[in-house]
Amino acid sequence: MGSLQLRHVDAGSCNGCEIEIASVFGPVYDAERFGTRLVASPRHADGVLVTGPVTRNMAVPLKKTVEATPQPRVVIAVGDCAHDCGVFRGGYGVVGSVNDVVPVDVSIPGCPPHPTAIIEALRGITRR
Amino acid sequence: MVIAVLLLPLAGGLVSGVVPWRRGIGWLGTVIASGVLVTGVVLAVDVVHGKPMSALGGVLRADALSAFMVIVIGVIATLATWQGVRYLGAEIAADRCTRRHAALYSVLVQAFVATMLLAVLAANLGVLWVAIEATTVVTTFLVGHRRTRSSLEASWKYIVICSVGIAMAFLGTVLVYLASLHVGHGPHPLDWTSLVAQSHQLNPGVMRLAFALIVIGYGTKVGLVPMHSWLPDAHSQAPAPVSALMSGVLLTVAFYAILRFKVIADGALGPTFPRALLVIVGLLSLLVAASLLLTQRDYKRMLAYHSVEHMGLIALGAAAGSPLAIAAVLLHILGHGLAKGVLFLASGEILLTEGTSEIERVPALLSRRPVLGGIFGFGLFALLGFPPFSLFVSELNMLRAEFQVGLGWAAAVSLVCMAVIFAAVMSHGRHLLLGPRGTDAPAMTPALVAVPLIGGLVGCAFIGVSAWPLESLLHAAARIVAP
Amino acid sequence: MSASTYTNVLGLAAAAVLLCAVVTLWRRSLGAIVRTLAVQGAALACVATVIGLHEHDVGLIVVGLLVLGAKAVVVPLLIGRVVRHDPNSRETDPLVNVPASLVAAGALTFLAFAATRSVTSLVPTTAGRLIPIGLAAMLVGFFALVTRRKAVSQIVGILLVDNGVALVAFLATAGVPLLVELGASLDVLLAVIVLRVLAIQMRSRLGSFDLDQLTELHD
Amino acid sequence: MSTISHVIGTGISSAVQVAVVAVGGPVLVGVMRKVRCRLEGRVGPPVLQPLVDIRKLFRKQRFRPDQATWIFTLAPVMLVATVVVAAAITPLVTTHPALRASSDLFVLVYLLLVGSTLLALAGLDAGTAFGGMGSSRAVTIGALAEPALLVTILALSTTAHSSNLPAIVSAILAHPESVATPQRLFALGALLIVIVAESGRLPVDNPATHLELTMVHEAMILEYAGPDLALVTVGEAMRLTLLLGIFVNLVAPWGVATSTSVSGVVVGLASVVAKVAVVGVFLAVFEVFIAKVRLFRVPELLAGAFVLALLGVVSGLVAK
Amino acid sequence: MTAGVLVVAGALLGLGGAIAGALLPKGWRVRAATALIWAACGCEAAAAIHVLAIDRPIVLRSTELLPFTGVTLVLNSLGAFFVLLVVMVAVPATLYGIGYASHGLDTRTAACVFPLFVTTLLLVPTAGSVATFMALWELMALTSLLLVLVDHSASEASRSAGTWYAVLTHVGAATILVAFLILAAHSGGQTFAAIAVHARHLASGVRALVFMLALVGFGSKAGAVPFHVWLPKAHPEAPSPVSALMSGAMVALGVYGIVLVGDDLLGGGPVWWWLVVLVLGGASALFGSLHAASSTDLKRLLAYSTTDNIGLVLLAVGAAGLYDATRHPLLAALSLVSALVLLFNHAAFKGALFLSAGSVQVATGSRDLDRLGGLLRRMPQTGALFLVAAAAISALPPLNGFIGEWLLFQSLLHGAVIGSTAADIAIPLAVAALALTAGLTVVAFVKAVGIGFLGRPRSESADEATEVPRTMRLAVGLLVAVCVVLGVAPTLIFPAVERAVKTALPGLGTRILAHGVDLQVVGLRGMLAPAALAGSLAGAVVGIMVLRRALSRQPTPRVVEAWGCGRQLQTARMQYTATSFAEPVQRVFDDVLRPVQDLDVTHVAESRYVIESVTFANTVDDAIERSLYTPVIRAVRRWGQVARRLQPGSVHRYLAYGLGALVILLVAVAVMG
Repeated sequence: MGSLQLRHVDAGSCNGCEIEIASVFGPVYDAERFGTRLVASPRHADGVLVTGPVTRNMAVPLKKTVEATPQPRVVIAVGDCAHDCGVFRGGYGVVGSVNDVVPVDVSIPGCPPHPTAIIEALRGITRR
Repeated sequence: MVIAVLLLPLAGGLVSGVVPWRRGIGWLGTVIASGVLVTGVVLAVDVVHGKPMSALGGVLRADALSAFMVIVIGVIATLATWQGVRYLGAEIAADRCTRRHAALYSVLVQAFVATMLLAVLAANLGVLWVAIEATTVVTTFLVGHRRTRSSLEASWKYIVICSVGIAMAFLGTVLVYLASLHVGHGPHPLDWTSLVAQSHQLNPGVMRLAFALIVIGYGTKVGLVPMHSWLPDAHSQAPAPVSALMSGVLLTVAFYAILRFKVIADGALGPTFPRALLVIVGLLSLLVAASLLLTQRDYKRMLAYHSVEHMGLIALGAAAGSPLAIAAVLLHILGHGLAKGVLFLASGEILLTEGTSEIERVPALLSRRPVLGGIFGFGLFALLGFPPFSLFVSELNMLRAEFQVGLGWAAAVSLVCMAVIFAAVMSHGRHLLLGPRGTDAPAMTPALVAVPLIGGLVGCAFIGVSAWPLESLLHAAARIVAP
Repeated sequence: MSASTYTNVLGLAAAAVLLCAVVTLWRRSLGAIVRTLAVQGAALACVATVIGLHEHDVGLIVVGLLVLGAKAVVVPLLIGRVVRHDPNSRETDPLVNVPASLVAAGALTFLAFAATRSVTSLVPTTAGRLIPIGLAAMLVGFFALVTRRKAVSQIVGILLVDNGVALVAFLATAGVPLLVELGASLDVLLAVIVLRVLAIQMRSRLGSFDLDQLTELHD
Repeated sequence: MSTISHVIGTGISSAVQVAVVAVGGPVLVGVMRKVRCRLEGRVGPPVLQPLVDIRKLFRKQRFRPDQATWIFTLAPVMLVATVVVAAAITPLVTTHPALRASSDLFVLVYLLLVGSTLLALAGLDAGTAFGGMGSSRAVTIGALAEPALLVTILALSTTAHSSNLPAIVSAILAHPESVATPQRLFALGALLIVIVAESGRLPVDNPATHLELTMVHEAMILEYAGPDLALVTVGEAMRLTLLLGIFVNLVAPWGVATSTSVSGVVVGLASVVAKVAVVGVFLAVFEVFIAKVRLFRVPELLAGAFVLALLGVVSGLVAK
Repeated sequence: MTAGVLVVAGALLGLGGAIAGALLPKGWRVRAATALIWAACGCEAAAAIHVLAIDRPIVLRSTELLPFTGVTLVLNSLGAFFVLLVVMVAVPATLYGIGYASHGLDTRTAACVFPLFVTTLLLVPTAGSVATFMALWELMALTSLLLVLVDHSASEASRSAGTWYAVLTHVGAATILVAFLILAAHSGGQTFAAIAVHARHLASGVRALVFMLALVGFGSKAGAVPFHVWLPKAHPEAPSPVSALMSGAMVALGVYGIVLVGDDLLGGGPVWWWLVVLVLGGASALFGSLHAASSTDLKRLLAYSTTDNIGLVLLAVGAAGLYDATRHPLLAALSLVSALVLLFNHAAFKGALFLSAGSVQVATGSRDLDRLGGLLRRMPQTGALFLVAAAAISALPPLNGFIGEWLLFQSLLHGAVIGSTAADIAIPLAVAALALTAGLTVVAFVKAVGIGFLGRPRSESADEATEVPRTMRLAVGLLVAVCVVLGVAPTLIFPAVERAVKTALPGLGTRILAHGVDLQVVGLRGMLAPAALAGSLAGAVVGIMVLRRALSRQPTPRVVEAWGCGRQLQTARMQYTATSFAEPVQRVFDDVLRPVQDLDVTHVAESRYVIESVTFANTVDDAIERSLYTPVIRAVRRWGQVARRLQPGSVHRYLAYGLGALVILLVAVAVMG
């Protein structure tokens, strides 16, 4: 049995990934049955779910959020933007990809990634 | 002995009248006053258990009550004359007063003391009246001693109102005399002892009228409502030592007269009528004092109204009339004299150093003049009836006696008035005494000024804790008034 | 002196005392008021002397003469001197106007009669019956004190009160003991002197005898 | 001899009670979550998921915010400790737990108050914005629940003339006819509302919320991580279970052992687990159909509970 | 007779302390006075213990002191209990005073008055006659007033507080005096012994009047609603050792007075008296706790919480009277026991709280909670002691506050079934009041501890606070130790409490509580094993800590920055303030608290859509003061203004008064004939 509590950080996303994440935890895909849950505080979390390219405003908060997450922890970059800034690459407000700011453990490609892809990745982490 | 008591201030007056005023002469007054105190004590020791002493062919007579009053006069006079030296010195230094005036002042003060002594030592009620009227005449000049417009106003009101009042008292005395004539008077007409002896036979109708006139008449000098109105003006304008003497003893000497008449009236009328009358004036006094203290803006007037209150309390105590009540009344007379004397003397010192008697303009005394402020504060506490000061004991026992004789309702009303007065005095005292010091360093009060004041307060506290030297005298005196 | 003469003279003199008191309420000129006072003093002296004669009381006769000297001569003179400083001074506007004052005087006289019933019943003599007049005179004097604005009028008012009381004393008890009488007279005399001094001071300081100016000391 | 065996017996029963509450608590939470998910049309996490979460949390890092003090560290321990003591002395399985003397409803209420008070202090300890908010709301709700709670206790204890829980339970067992008196029904209704409020369930508080501004209990524990968080989670779950356990034994005490015999304890254990499960499922079903009320409508709810409790007392008086 | 010597010696030593304080030089006076006060406390405590041990009163008389009446001292078991209570607060408070002295207590006046105050506190319960009682009572008022005014030159609040206190306490004393004098007038003597003999046979109306007057008078000293208004003014302004004594001991003497008059002198009364007491108690408890929950000034909060605790005590006293009136002596005794235990406990923790509040004030210069914070890290011992005392006052087990409330609850619980209509209505409401009060007290003290001592410092002075001198901590520690010991082993004081209760409610033959480690109410089904409870709680805590250490991989936590939702800067201003903490309570109870809120928005000149600044002020002043006292004060002032017209300065007017009086008198005489 696995247990994975996640704190979601929107580092500058277009909200496409957010919609997919929402459906991941909705009745249809129901990731909770695999022991995954979104939580309110990074202190409660085992992983940080990051979406979007990291904008200037969100770089420090993102770092702080990851630091606030107790070890052992994972950082999951959701979507292309998180992976390599996607269409926002080079934008004036963009610092870089998530990996440029915090070390990423799992990357989920897609723009936006399909809920099943996200669930698959999460199950990969919990090995369930 | 009795004559010696009287002669002392007369001699003192003579000396200070002949020799131009000097500081040493000023101290003579204090010596004389303390002499009066000492002779009063000696007198008291003599009469407390023995028979009354007579002198001058029965014109003068000293019993325990008289001796007690002599002591009261002596004590307050000592304090007042002590402070008088400083007052006159300051007035002369400020060029408000010549040495001749100072000498006049000394003469008048001695005469004032002498007339009060005569009043309490008189065996004859007529002489008593003469003496009290004489105090009016003497003190009018003393009230006006500053010779300002307002002191003139005060003296005018004082003498006019008191003359009228005292005339009513005279009428009352005449009526008592009339009543006694019809019983057949003895060798000494208007002699108090014989009047008391025959009081049961006196015509009640006449005595009722007479006692009513006596209460209003002497009540004027006591400062009882409705004839109290001179009191705040005179007390606030008179020089502090004179205010102290007037408020501390003159009022109670006049009350002493009422007490003497009350014995006769009780005999003739039974206790109901005198009691009702005294309760009415007592409560009215308390009510008026409470109402007028609320928005008082002048600390000397505040003290004056406070005297009205205490006279009201004393009247209520006398109305109760039991031996306990009278003993408490007498202790109250002494305690009030001491506390009020000290406060007036302290207020004189405040006026001297601050130049105004408005409460608003004399803030934070306790911070700026710690000793003087402390004396004033503790004096106020004494007057408000806090232990260990004797006013606590006397008020407690007066109230107790009132409850015992069924005057509990009046005592309760008086307590309400006292509570209002307490609140008023507290808030005035707060402005006067408390607050930030400001930039100046705290000013010291000369030891010569502070010593008698502190002494007075300590004395007041002492007799409140233990009145053993006085207690037998008080009881003896109370038995005279309430057999 | 025959009984009826005694009664008549005594009655007349006593009535004169009261009448004079009422007249002071009536008159406006201060000079006239002082003169009325002198007349009243004389009437009072008359009462004392008449009673003295009737009772064969030498002391009382002496007292009567003293009263004559003091109250009919010396005191009016003393006050008169004050008035002379300011001859135009008149009691122009008393607090209660003259007609009302007179009515009040009448009422006070009735009150005096009512209140002294017990006294008159105790002294059923000729003199005794007249006691209410003394009280009435005193009350009228008191009324004058309350309603008259001038310092001199108030001095006179005090003396009216005093004369009223003295009248009662003479009528009721044929005078108080001599010592008391002397002391009392001396006191009154001194009081008048003091009042006079004060009145003169007042005039020199305030420019008039007007008592309305004396309202600086109040709450 | 008998005293020693009695002491051992009570000790063992208490240990059983603590164990069942400690293990059963998270399971109950899992069950309730499962029921909710099923009714919402989802599969939901496994029933034992909370236990898994807790095991995982113990393996994680411990944090202490730089401004926080020893209170932050103590609070979770105290929370669990008070529930453990409460569970040990309450007649869940048997009416003869250890420390039966102190097994007083009043004691229990205040014992649980110790834990929640410390947790409220811990919320303020880190010096963050939301911790204080949560503490403020939690203590306010606690204060408002208190009158209903104590009057309920009053209503429940009048029949037994005691607030001692074993005494109350025994009294009901001895007088089965008094089970369904109006007095008890009103009081138990009030008690249920108070239990919901005290354990932070809907409609007073939503334990699953992510929005800090709507949080009550969650806001206080935002700073806890790892083992401390595990303790808080366990403590909360135990608390809910304990309260429901008391509730069911007050409603229908049948099955509870009146001795410390092994068979009695086993039966008692089974019955209390079953009863709590039923009530838990009932609560979960109920929660599906309601939403969280606004914070300032919570007082209305608690006032309602208070009135119910008072009605209980009054109807008790009427019946007398 | 030796015990009598002890009482006198105690009084003399106290006086000696005052004299030493007045005469010795600055470096010496506080220490010398304190030493003498301790000696006095020792003597009085010894006398009290002696009395409790032999259960016979000490009687002392002196006719030399106090003219006309003499002094009568009677130390019975009830008084002895209160003497012990005073000693328990006085010793730590004076010890604390040594370290605190430089904050206004080392002036000649203060050093003289403080020992006097303590002495009067010690002696009031020994007063055996009306005169003695009133003298000591008024001396106590005077000395405490002077101590409240110590800071008068710096603080307007202190001056205002002094006036309020003086006036209310005087009114209270006057009503007490009337009550006593009515009794004394009817019993021919003024000793309590004489009064107690006669007071039972008075007319019921008189008895009721006496009781109500005494209730008002003593209630005002005890700080019961609606006479409490001086408390939140005077207690914060007094120096902390004085606040501790006033709040812990002096207020308790108000309750002593109610018990003295109601039970000892009048011998109990009808049900409705005690319902009045119950209502007063419930109102005080609720009003006090509500204001405590919404206060932002630490000492004001403590003062209101005193009103709240006294309310609970009055609930117990009222219940005791109620049971006594309905002839349930055992329940009555139990209620009175709970009252005394509550009082004793209150003295301990409130003393500790006021003293530590004083330490906070010394260390930071402020007692405004919104300017404090983070003090537990900076003043670890003071903070921990405050925390324990706060837990005690919140009635958390295993501390003493819990024991008191448990006893009260037990007495109410058993009272609910006695079948008296009055009790039927009163008891559930009393329980509700007790419960809500307990809950609000938790709110108040979570706020006090959480805002004042935890989190980030809200001001520079709080940031720079350092621990106070050792004597001050030791003093607080003593009181906190009492809280802990009496929480774990409350039976320690029960012999004394029982003797005291039996003095107040004579005729109770049986024991009230079984002594031993556990508490057992004799004849009723209520028990508690506080020591075992405390032990098992401690065991559980240790066990779980060990378990946590064993289970987790990392034994000590890593210190990190607090999680601030990713914000870059965490400041103290982001924390909840005392005001915001209290906001939910305030909003729920706004009908009672009636907060005044001021929102002031300033717009920039260019546009009304752009805000330059927003000022928000939320003040909760005392609704009772506003609606009960302010109108009275205003009316009295207006009356004073009107009355000034009596003295317009016109001599004619003055003479007219005389003429009018004379005419009235003459008319009266004429009518009488």
